[in-house]
Amino acid sequence: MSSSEPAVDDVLDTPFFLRWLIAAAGSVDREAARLTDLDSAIGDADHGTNMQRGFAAVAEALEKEPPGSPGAALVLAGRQLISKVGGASGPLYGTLLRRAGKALGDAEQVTPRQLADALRAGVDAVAQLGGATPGDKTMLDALLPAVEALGAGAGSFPAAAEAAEKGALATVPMQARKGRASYLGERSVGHQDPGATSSALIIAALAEAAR
Amino acid sequence: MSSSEPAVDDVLDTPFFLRWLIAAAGSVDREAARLTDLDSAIGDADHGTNMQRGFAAVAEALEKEPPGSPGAALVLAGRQLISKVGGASGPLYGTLLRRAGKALGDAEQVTPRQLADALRAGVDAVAQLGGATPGDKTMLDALLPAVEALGAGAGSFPAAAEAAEKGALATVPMQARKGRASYLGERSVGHQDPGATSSALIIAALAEAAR
Amino acid sequence: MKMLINVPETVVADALRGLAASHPELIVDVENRVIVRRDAPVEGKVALVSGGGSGHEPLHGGFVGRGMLDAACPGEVFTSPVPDQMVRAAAAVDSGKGVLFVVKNYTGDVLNFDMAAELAEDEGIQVAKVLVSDDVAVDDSLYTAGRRGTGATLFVEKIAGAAAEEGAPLERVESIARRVNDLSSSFGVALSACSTPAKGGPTFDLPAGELELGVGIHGEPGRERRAMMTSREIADYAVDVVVADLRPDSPVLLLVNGAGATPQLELYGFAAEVHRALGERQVAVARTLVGNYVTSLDMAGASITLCQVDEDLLRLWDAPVRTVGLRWGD
Amino acid sequence: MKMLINVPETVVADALRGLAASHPELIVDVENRVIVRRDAPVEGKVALVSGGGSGHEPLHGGFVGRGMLDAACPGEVFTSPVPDQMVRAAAAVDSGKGVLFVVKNYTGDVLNFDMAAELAEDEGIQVAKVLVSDDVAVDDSLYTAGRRGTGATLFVEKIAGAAAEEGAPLERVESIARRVNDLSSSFGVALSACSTPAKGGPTFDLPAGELELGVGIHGEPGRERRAMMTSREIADYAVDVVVADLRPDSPVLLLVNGAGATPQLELYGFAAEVHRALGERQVAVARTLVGNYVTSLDMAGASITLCQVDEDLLRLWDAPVRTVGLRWGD
Ligand SMILES: Nc1ncnc2c1ncn2[C@@H]1O[C@H](COP(=O)(O)OP(=O)(O)O)[C@@H](O)[C@H]1O
Ligand SMILES: Nc1ncnc2c1ncn2[C@@H]1O[C@H](COP(=O)(O)OP(=O)(O)O)[C@@H](O)[C@H]1O
Ligand SMILES: [Mg+2]
Ligand SMILES: [Mg+2]
Ligand SMILES: [Mg+2]
Ligand SMILES: [Mg+2]
Repeated sequence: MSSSEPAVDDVLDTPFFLRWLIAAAGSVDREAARLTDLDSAIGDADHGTNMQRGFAAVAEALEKEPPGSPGAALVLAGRQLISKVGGASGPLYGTLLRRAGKALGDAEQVTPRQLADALRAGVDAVAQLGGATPGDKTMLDALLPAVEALGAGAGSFPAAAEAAEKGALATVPMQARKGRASYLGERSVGHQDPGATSSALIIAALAEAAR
Repeated sequence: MSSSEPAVDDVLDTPFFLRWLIAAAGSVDREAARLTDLDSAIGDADHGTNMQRGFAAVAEALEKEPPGSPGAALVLAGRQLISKVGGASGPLYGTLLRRAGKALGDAEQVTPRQLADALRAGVDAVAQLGGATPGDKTMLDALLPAVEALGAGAGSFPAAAEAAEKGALATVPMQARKGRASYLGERSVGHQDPGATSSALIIAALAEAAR
Repeated sequence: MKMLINVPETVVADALRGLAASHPELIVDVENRVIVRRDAPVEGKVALVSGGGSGHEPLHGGFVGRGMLDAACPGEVFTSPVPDQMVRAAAAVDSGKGVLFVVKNYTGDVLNFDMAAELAEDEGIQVAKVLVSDDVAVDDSLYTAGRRGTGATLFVEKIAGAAAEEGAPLERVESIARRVNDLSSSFGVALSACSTPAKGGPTFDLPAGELELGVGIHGEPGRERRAMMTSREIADYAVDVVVADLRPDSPVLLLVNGAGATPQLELYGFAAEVHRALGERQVAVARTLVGNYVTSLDMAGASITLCQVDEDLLRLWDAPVRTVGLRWGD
Repeated sequence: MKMLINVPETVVADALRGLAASHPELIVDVENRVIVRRDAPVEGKVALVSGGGSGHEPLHGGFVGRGMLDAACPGEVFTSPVPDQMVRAAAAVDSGKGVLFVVKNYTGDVLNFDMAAELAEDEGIQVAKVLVSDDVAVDDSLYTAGRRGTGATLFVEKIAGAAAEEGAPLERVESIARRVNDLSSSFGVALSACSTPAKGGPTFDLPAGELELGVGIHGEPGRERRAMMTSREIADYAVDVVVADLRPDSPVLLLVNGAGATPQLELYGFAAEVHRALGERQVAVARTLVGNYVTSLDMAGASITLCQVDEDLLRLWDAPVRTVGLRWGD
């Protein structure tokens, strides 16, 4: 078993969570133009800058007030996203991380299974807040398969990343039913959802952090 | 001597003046886009539409209230230009024709020499109203040589047309010192003056009317 | 795409500095991005707070002042503001009589204002919300995020603001705001796409000879594209759609709104055609407002908004207003 | 170039129809192209009449009303109006106290207003004229038509209009108007050319990465072209030029004027830089106005105008004004 495929009983400590969030910030920053271009096709051309601004704030906050536990790291990151992003993605991603962080409590180390469960709780909160269901062409279409893969695969990050990536690609033929892209009706078909794309980046960063 | 080169003692009647003004209206209409393009380079891109609008009104007025004498035709045309054109060219061309018309009085027929003298008076009035002198890159640079040729050539319209055309071309290397083009300073050099160009059209219409 | 800016990152902060320097009658917190009327909180008055993405100026910051908003929260360009701004604004203007959040119906705005309402209530501020959703170009069905909030925002902010200024309690201010929204419909067209500073170019491609019918105020693509139409044809199309939706049986307020880059000369010509089209459909116009009020950066185009009014709403519309963007009465 | 119009030939008439339909407080004579305030002639008051080419809206028609102009005469796009319009306007607003013509210094405007003045005087109307010539981009020498009239027109019309409203006699209204012009300087830049309906496209070529410094309000080319500059750099350049010309030693009125297609968001950011630049040069700003007031159709760009004021001029500036385009006081 390679180090990027943690076993159920591997433990994930606070530095792992910091590595994850920093890796997510890095890939969001690198891919910002692509996210904005995707949003330009079916939205308002700001998803890249939104994510960039939000995760830059996350990275800065983690540096400034280093969190003492995995849960605290996610709650802090979530709060930053809510305070700095705006738009639809700010509250949604903020809620995802905050809720997941709260689910982890203040344990100093967590298992991949606990992380999978916490992310599941976070994704459920996103679904409740935004009212979207799978197939609506939103970030959920990448997040849900990812947390399912994570749960089923006993915490396999590459499997989760692959599921998220596939989920994001699968939004291409969908017609949007939530968010700004829904205004386009059928004209939203044929474009990949920007939020699902950024979700895939964030999930992929898990595997990066584990390496 | 061809019919387009009237002798000093040829007489010009009211129909001749109507033909002249209608011919001028026609060529101004045909060349409107060129005049506007010239004005676009060193002015505000309206000289063509200004002249078009003005001479259309002239043609309409001549039709509606047919004038009883050459002088009345020119006065009517001048009044129309003043009332319909606006801009710099409206008052200037309006004054040219009005003053020339007044100089002709209410004679039913005039000689080419009388026409030359009347136009000379009109051009002097233009110079006084606009304060321009030869070489300032204005309509005067076409009008003055034209009336001089007309006077010297004993009323030769083709000679006048040629002089006006040469005068218009000679504005190309000049730096504008009057009107809107003067704001450009040296940048006005290298462009033909729109007003001098329309003047050449109007003078050329004399020969057309004489044919 | 050339813009009169320094760098894209500081566009909103720069504009707020300019607002602060130019309008001493406003309190502009540049760092926290909140614009507040100088005499807030106004004793005994319900406060109105709105906000949304930047790029729609004078909406919302230009509508802060007596008779309209008490505070506005500008987000990044075309991005809803964050809850922190809204909570800060609510705290600054609440006189104890409660705060109405005026929220344009976009997922981002709705989610952020919802979170802000919860947080503000935690701080003991009574909060009501009204969603503005007037854009008939969008199907209002289960399969969309619902109608977008566009031009009617101005009507809601002006009329509810006047009610608040008169001393109406929160419930009534809220119900008037909701009523104005229910009685309003809008439709917009784009002749060109807008360019956001971050993207540095047009946010969508609009071929040279075409226009976008039903465009959103963030450049969201509309119902359809057509070969360019005349002002008269566009007016007929837009008036048909809006009147079919609203079916007004009393006089209307009419907003003929410029998208940002359409010259006022053209906008008034379009207003003439809209008046004609309304007259032909037996719709009486009580008041008309023509100008760039709910803009989309440098988009060329226009929208119309109708709001059916009774005497009460008309009186509130006519009531004095003293803001940067809208000003009348004494 | 797409425009929200019917045909180029009717653009001005269409806009006047729209103005008439939208603003019952104005008398709009569409056929004769004269816009008059409804209560004219105002007993015992000197009347102000202005006009010029269309395409600069809200100038001048948007400035007709109490405290500003009594009448305006719109010409064709970028073409001065004709004397008939001015004479008709003067006759409609003269109360016997005389009429002041406010004329922007362009050959066409000057010649047509001169003719109108003669004709109006023939009809027994006392006429005075003031030429507005504030654009420092143009050399004021024997070799030009003199400085162009741009943003200061608004200051002249507002301040002289307030003096007339106070009951000042023609001589004083004229001398105040002249004083305001003498105390004003402007400078403008274009980021894009404007397109006139008749031409159907840009009236000049401005390469993608360049801006035009010192552009005129009809798109007249300016002093020079440069590679695109930041808002900060443009503000420094423009403020330097204007301050060097005016050398103000008392507070100024500041107009930060949009050329038509520059978003308000950008314009306020530019206003911030202008305020900074003025502060750095020890120029105090008494009042600021930011917006599209003296426009050039769909040109992107901006201009600044300073007017040095004393207490008297500032009082007249602050006096109530009630027009479509400018409105404050009671
Ligand atoms: N109701 C919703 N539920 C889940 N995700 C949503 C919802 N609405 C929008 N999204 C996601 O948000 C993304 C857009 O984010 P962003 O562009 O930052 O915000 P905005 O749409 O406000 O400009 C969409 O691509 C979509 O994935
Ligand atoms: N002071 C002047 N004297 C003589 N001709 C002038 C003067 N000013 C301008 N013109 C002429 O008028 C022409 C421009 O006319 P037009 O474009 O119709 O008016 P405007 O300049 O007002 O737009 C110039 O090309 C020039 O020939
Ligand atoms: Mg977006
Ligand atoms: Mg011209
Ligand atoms: Mg957005
Ligand atoms: Mg002109």
